[in-house]
Amino acid sequence: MDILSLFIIVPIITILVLVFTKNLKQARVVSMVGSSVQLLMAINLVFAYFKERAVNSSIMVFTKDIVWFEPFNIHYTIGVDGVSVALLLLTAIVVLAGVFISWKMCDLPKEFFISLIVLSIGVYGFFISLDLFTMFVFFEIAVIPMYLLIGIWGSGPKEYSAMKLTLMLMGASAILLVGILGIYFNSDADGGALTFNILEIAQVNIPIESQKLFFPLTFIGFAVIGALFPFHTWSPDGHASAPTAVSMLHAGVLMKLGGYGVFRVAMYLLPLGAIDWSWVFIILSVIGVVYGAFSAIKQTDLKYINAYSSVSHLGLVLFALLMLNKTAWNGAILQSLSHGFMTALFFALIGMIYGRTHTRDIGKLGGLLKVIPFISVIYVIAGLASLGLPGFSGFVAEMNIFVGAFQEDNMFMRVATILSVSVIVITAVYILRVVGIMLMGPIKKEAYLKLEKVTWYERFGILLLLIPIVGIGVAPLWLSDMILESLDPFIKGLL
Amino acid sequence: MNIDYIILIPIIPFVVFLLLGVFHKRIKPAVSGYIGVFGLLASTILSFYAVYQYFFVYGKVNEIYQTFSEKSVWMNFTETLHIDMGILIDPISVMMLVVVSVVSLMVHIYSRGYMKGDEGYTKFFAFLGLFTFSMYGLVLATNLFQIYIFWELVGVSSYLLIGYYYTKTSAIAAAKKAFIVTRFADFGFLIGIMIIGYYTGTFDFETLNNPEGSAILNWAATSFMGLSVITWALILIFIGGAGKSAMFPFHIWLPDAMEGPTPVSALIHAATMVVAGVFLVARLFPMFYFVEDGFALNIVAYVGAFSALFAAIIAITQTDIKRVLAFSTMSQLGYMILALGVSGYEAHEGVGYMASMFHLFTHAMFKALLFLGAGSVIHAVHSNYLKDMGGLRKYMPVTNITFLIAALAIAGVPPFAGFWSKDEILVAAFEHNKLIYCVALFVAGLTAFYMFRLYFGIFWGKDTAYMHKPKESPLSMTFPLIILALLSIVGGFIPFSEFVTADKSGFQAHLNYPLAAIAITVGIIGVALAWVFYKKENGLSDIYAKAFGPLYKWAIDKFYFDEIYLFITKKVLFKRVSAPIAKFDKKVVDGTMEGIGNKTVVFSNKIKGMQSGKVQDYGFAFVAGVVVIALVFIYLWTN
Amino acid sequence: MDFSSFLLMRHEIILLAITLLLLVAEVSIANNKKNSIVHLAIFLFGIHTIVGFLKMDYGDLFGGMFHTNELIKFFKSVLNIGVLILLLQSGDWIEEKILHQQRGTEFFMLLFSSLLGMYFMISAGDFLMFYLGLELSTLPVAALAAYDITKRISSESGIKLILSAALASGVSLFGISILYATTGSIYFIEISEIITSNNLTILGFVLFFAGLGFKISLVPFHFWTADVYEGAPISIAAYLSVISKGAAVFILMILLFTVLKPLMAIWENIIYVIAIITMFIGNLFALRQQNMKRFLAFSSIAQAGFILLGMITGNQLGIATVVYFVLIYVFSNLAAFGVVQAISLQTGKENMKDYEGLYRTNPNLSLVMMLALFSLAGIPPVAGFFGKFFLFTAAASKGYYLLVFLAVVNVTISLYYYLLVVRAMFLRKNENAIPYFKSKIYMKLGLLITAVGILVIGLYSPLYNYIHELSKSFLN
Amino acid sequence: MIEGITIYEILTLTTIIFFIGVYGFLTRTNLISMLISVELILNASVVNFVIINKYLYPDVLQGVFFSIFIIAVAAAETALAISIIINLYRQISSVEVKDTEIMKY
Repeated sequence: MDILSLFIIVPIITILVLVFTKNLKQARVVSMVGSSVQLLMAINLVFAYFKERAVNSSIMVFTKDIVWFEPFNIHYTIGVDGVSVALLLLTAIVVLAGVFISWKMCDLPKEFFISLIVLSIGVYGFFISLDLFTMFVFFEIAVIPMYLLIGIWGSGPKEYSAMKLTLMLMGASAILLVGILGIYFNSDADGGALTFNILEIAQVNIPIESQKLFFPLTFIGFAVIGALFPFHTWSPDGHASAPTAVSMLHAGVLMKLGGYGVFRVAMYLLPLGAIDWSWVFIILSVIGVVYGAFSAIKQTDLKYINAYSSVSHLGLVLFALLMLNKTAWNGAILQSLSHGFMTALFFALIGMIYGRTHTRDIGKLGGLLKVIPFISVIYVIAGLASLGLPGFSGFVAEMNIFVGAFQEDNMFMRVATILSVSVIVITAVYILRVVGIMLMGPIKKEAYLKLEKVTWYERFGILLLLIPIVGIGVAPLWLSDMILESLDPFIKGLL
Repeated sequence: MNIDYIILIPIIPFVVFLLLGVFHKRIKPAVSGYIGVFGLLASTILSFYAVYQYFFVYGKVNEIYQTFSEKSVWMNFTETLHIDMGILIDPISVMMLVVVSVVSLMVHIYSRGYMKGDEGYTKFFAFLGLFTFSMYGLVLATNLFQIYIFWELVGVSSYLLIGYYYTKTSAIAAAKKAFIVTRFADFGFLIGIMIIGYYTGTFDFETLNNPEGSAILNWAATSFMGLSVITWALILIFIGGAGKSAMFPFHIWLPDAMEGPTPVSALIHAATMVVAGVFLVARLFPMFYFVEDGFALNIVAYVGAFSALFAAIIAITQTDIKRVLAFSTMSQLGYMILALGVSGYEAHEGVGYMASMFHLFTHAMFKALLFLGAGSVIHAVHSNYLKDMGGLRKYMPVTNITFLIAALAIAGVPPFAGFWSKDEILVAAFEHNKLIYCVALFVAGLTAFYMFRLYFGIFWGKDTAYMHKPKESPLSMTFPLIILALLSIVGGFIPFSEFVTADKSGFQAHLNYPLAAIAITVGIIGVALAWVFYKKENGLSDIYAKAFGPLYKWAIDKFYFDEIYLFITKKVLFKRVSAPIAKFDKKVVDGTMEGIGNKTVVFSNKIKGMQSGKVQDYGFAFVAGVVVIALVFIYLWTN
Repeated sequence: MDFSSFLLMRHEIILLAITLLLLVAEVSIANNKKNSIVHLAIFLFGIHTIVGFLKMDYGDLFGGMFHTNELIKFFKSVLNIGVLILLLQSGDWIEEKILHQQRGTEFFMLLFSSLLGMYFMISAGDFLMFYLGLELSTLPVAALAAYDITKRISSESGIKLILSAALASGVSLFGISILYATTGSIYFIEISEIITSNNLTILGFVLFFAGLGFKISLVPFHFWTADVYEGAPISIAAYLSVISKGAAVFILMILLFTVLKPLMAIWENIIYVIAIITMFIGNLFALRQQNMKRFLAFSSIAQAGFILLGMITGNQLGIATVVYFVLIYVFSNLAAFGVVQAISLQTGKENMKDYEGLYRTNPNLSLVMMLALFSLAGIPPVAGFFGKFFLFTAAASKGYYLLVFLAVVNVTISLYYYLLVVRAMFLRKNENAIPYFKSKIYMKLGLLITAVGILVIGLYSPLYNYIHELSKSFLN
Repeated sequence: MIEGITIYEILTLTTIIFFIGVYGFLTRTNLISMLISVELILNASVVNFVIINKYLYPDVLQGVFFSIFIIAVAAAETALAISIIINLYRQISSVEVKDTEIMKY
């Protein structure tokens, strides 16, 4: 079994074992073991990647190709480059953290963990597949469990949010399907055979007019899950209603599929279309960046604040991807990673606070720094990371994005860039607002005086997410170089 | 010159920070205090060793102070652009090392007494460690991005320390304000950096500052709205500096920052962090000077002058002693900035530069002293307000004397440190721009006046009835006072012009006697006025206050700048921008998505009548369908 | 021709034999052990299904009236599997509800004769055989729709079906007669050589097309569907929605692709339009259905719309994808109907409301239902996704991107109402939910087969490749 | 071949019969009479087949045979329909089409 397919096999095995578990204890242990194995594999993959990369200079390494539907030339093609390796690592970490966070999932635990791991299968598969069809399959596999996860284990208007989220994402993927078919039927433009294989299609010069036609479909199809304005409205409600672990996985990993897909499919396969359309989507994404930040200022529900900040941060990702240069793209990937860790951490902490105080309304909270210091301190750190403080991953990513965007020398880009840079101020405003109201200040309720201290599994989950944030922030070189050199072949397609 | 060991200077406090931060539960307060102090002592010793090595052993090669740097890539942007981490050794950075070390060490020692019994004792020292680390990193930075990184870090440590009493709402607000205002300035800074990076292809100071370097020579290559982009970049960068150094109009955070513990105010908001702006301009001085014939530099000069005056006027009217000191800090920073602004480059031309750095040095000493003194007073009387003080000289002699020395120093009375540096600044201003000179002179007078208003108000004046008799602070607090007092006395005699100059080749600075005389007289007049007004309890001050009427009122209310900012943020941004956006998102954007769904359901309800259940209707539909299709495809859709 | 050539009609002959055997059994077996008839019927049909797969040779009979080839054989097997599953699912129902009325055997006989009609229909070589097959497949179903004589709605659905069917067949007959007038033959082979596109042919074609559109229940020939499904016994609804629709789709496709190929310029436009309105109408009506049978009825109308996407291509890819989709659709829809059957058999409840909280009481049923619905909605990794994706690919291969776009819009709409059922079963908590019950072995088997099918068919690509090869050989 | 009568007249006639049948199907209120109308429709096509065969393609008798089959099937259809109607009548003692509308929407 090759190193990559294991990323699909192991979760499946985990699920099969889970089916036979009796109660919460067994279920969580099994899924913990399973996802720990995943994490180890992911870490091992990083080293294996570096070793392989040293000797193998092809775009993708560890590639494997099995014919699946021969008549359509559909293959099960997998392979990774630096980008996917990084994102796989992110996924593995967030999933494990998610399992730890939902250590006390009482209602239908077995089903919960199964759906969680199904979701992760989708994500892993998406990141490793090089075949549009396979990619699409995994994409939908990743999306659909959200419905159950939010609908069954969620809170608040969960049915409504779940339905909205699922419909918008599936609608997007439906549009994406048209785009993919469009690409597929243009993949013989140079007289070759029709193919879904990304690397092969990249060699084909798809005629400009069909690129113009299919780029928006593909881009929007992916970008909706990346919370592109104005298609982001599923995200606040979805996050607010979802259970903690699901918000973590969703904001931390699932929303990254959007950026990754745009990068791997839309920009890579339809460069001319991208160049032709970029201005529209740049406007949209910049709006998303500023707009998300501003609406985060006025929210009072912690999860809404975080959801809107996600809109803003991921807006930066799309913005950077549209910039068509390596630095910005590097920034986009780094931003995906760092936002993944940060927002997962945020949601974990919010979940803990909510679990203790039973409210997410910052107006009702106060002085938590005194009563649950560990959680609060980590919250402050996460906040600082999210407002792009040096020493944390957010800074590294944003600087890459900004500097990269600044390489585009024309008035429109400049204005767009400066507008999006302004987000560093607005972010500071809403982050510090929350910190000031919720963590500092006098304690609002007597009840808060005797809140449960942080438990070992919570601590574990938190650290799992915090370490990479700091790691990337302090020593970004290895990561950013790993991504940078993987970007070369992709950027070449655009120039 | 081997500069590896200098790495240790910032590392040590950082290690202290980690140590105290991670184990703050397990470490006993007393221990943590010692850890902090000794850690910093080590750094201080190393800094002094560095000074010795640089200035007296290796530094000078054929009459020019060399620049040594060691750096390694931290992150790559493009083939040419990358962020380095490293250390840059040249006169000003070495000088700053000393300033930071000394003041920080003093503050550490002082805090052991001042913070005694506070539950966050360990945390406090951890934060101090973090700050000191960041400040070292800032002064040693080798390139714009490194300086920006540590710039942010000092910003955040200042945020943490201002908000140290995090249960006090005012403290939280102040911390938030400080961070966001400076952050807003950094927004400009960052864009400036990016412009520089894009048009010169480097962030590195050595490359940028080289007068024969491409960065400076082809400043005119690209221009935007009539100015060179480089000039724009420098202006933007200066905005960043202005934010940190509380220059007008970014000054509003500094007074509120006094909510923090007094040692913090002494360290961060008087001596070290706030001079980062000055340091930044000095660091990029060649660019400021050469690019577009110092266009940006003029702006710097005027901003500095105005801030100095502005702050001095407000300082006169304040009654919270820490705020008075805060405004005086702002005013003195303005002084330094304007000195840079009026400076030239070659040899004696660069006197302004030298003077600015000199003043930075001396000011760090006596302003820290003032704050620590004020701290010890507050410690004694448990109040910040002049009205609760008076006649303290009997109770706390040491504080009294040291405070007096500091006051004399800042008032520019010889032979105290302040006189020398201030005199150089006035010389520079006089040679360069008469208007600025007059302003500076006037400010000097005002400074003397409000400083002694403060002094007399605290230590003389009426004898306030204290509920429990104030007593002199413990040795751990008075010792730093004494040390700093000594430095404020002797500091002025350092032949600064030999060491720190714009073109790095020292020159002989001579006292310009007429100017010095004028300065001294102005200073004396200020002191004398203060004496008349405040030494004894008399109505004079009130009478004159009335005489000035509205102006006085405005000054007390800091010319309503806080209100303006509040209006812009609360009323405009929150109410008029973000609230509508939030509503828009719920109603319009989300509403459309909702609408699509709901409309579909509504429509499906509308058409349900088609399924009437009457088999004859079905039959009709059937036949009608057939006929319509037949007709359409026979007559219309014929292809 | 010798008798061996009758073996070309192996399916038909065996099925006829089974039917007659059952007749004999009916008269010979005593009333009190009639339930053995059920076992016998299922057993025999199982045998027949297996035999159906065995290798046989292909060709024409009766001067081309009867024609068979590998694809047709395969499709008959598909129908067999469908019917077998259907029998398994309805076995318990017969035993419990029908036998005591002494009417058990009729069910099987009518069902089988209808199936026989379909055999003839899909392997028809001329319009006469086609017409006979059509009627033979329709009339018994009408009888079965009214099978539950105790229920008024059952008779109502029966009458609705028979009347509409009569009208439809009348119309299509008139169409056939016109085609006969223009071409002078009723043999497909000859027609395909002679036929040319002129107004009269178009008229004839449209009338004829309406007749098949009725069976596939395309808008606007679909109105009978929902009412009949609701009234008829669930097995019959399932049969109508799966088997008879499947057969009709198949023969329509054959006719369009071979006999009426010259009219392609016309019929692809017709199908284009009808596909769109069918998808939209089906979905929009399905949105608000509460009764599961009506719900599935409209969903099956929408599915028919999707099938047209494959039919519009008029090439080998179209055949392959359509047959593949029908195969998947058989499993998915039968699974859904099976669950409805099981529940209504136990509790008599057929409304979506009654399903609330089902998962917590009957997890397995709910899971099968969810699989079925996901498959119908086209969500990976279950089979339905592959079926739909390939249909869309087929349509896109002809450049009908707009059509595909509208189709995916409809997929999203359909997802909404399929999720409504999932919501009822999984998300809702309900203290008076349907209590836990155990189904009989037949039902379990029937559901199990469908579930496995749904899971396997999609992922197991050789199956599709096989169909693809068949369709290749079919066209040349 | 009938003297003096061309195929057009007869086809017109059959078409008229066809639409009479359709009209009847759509308007009669009684199930039985609807059934009769259906018969009209079928008969229209029966005549069609015969005439077309006779006038246009007299050499082979495909049409004629076809019509015979149609008649047979029509009979079966009617029988079945009648039986269902009777069954309905048993339950609701009415053969009015308006009584068969309980399932709708």
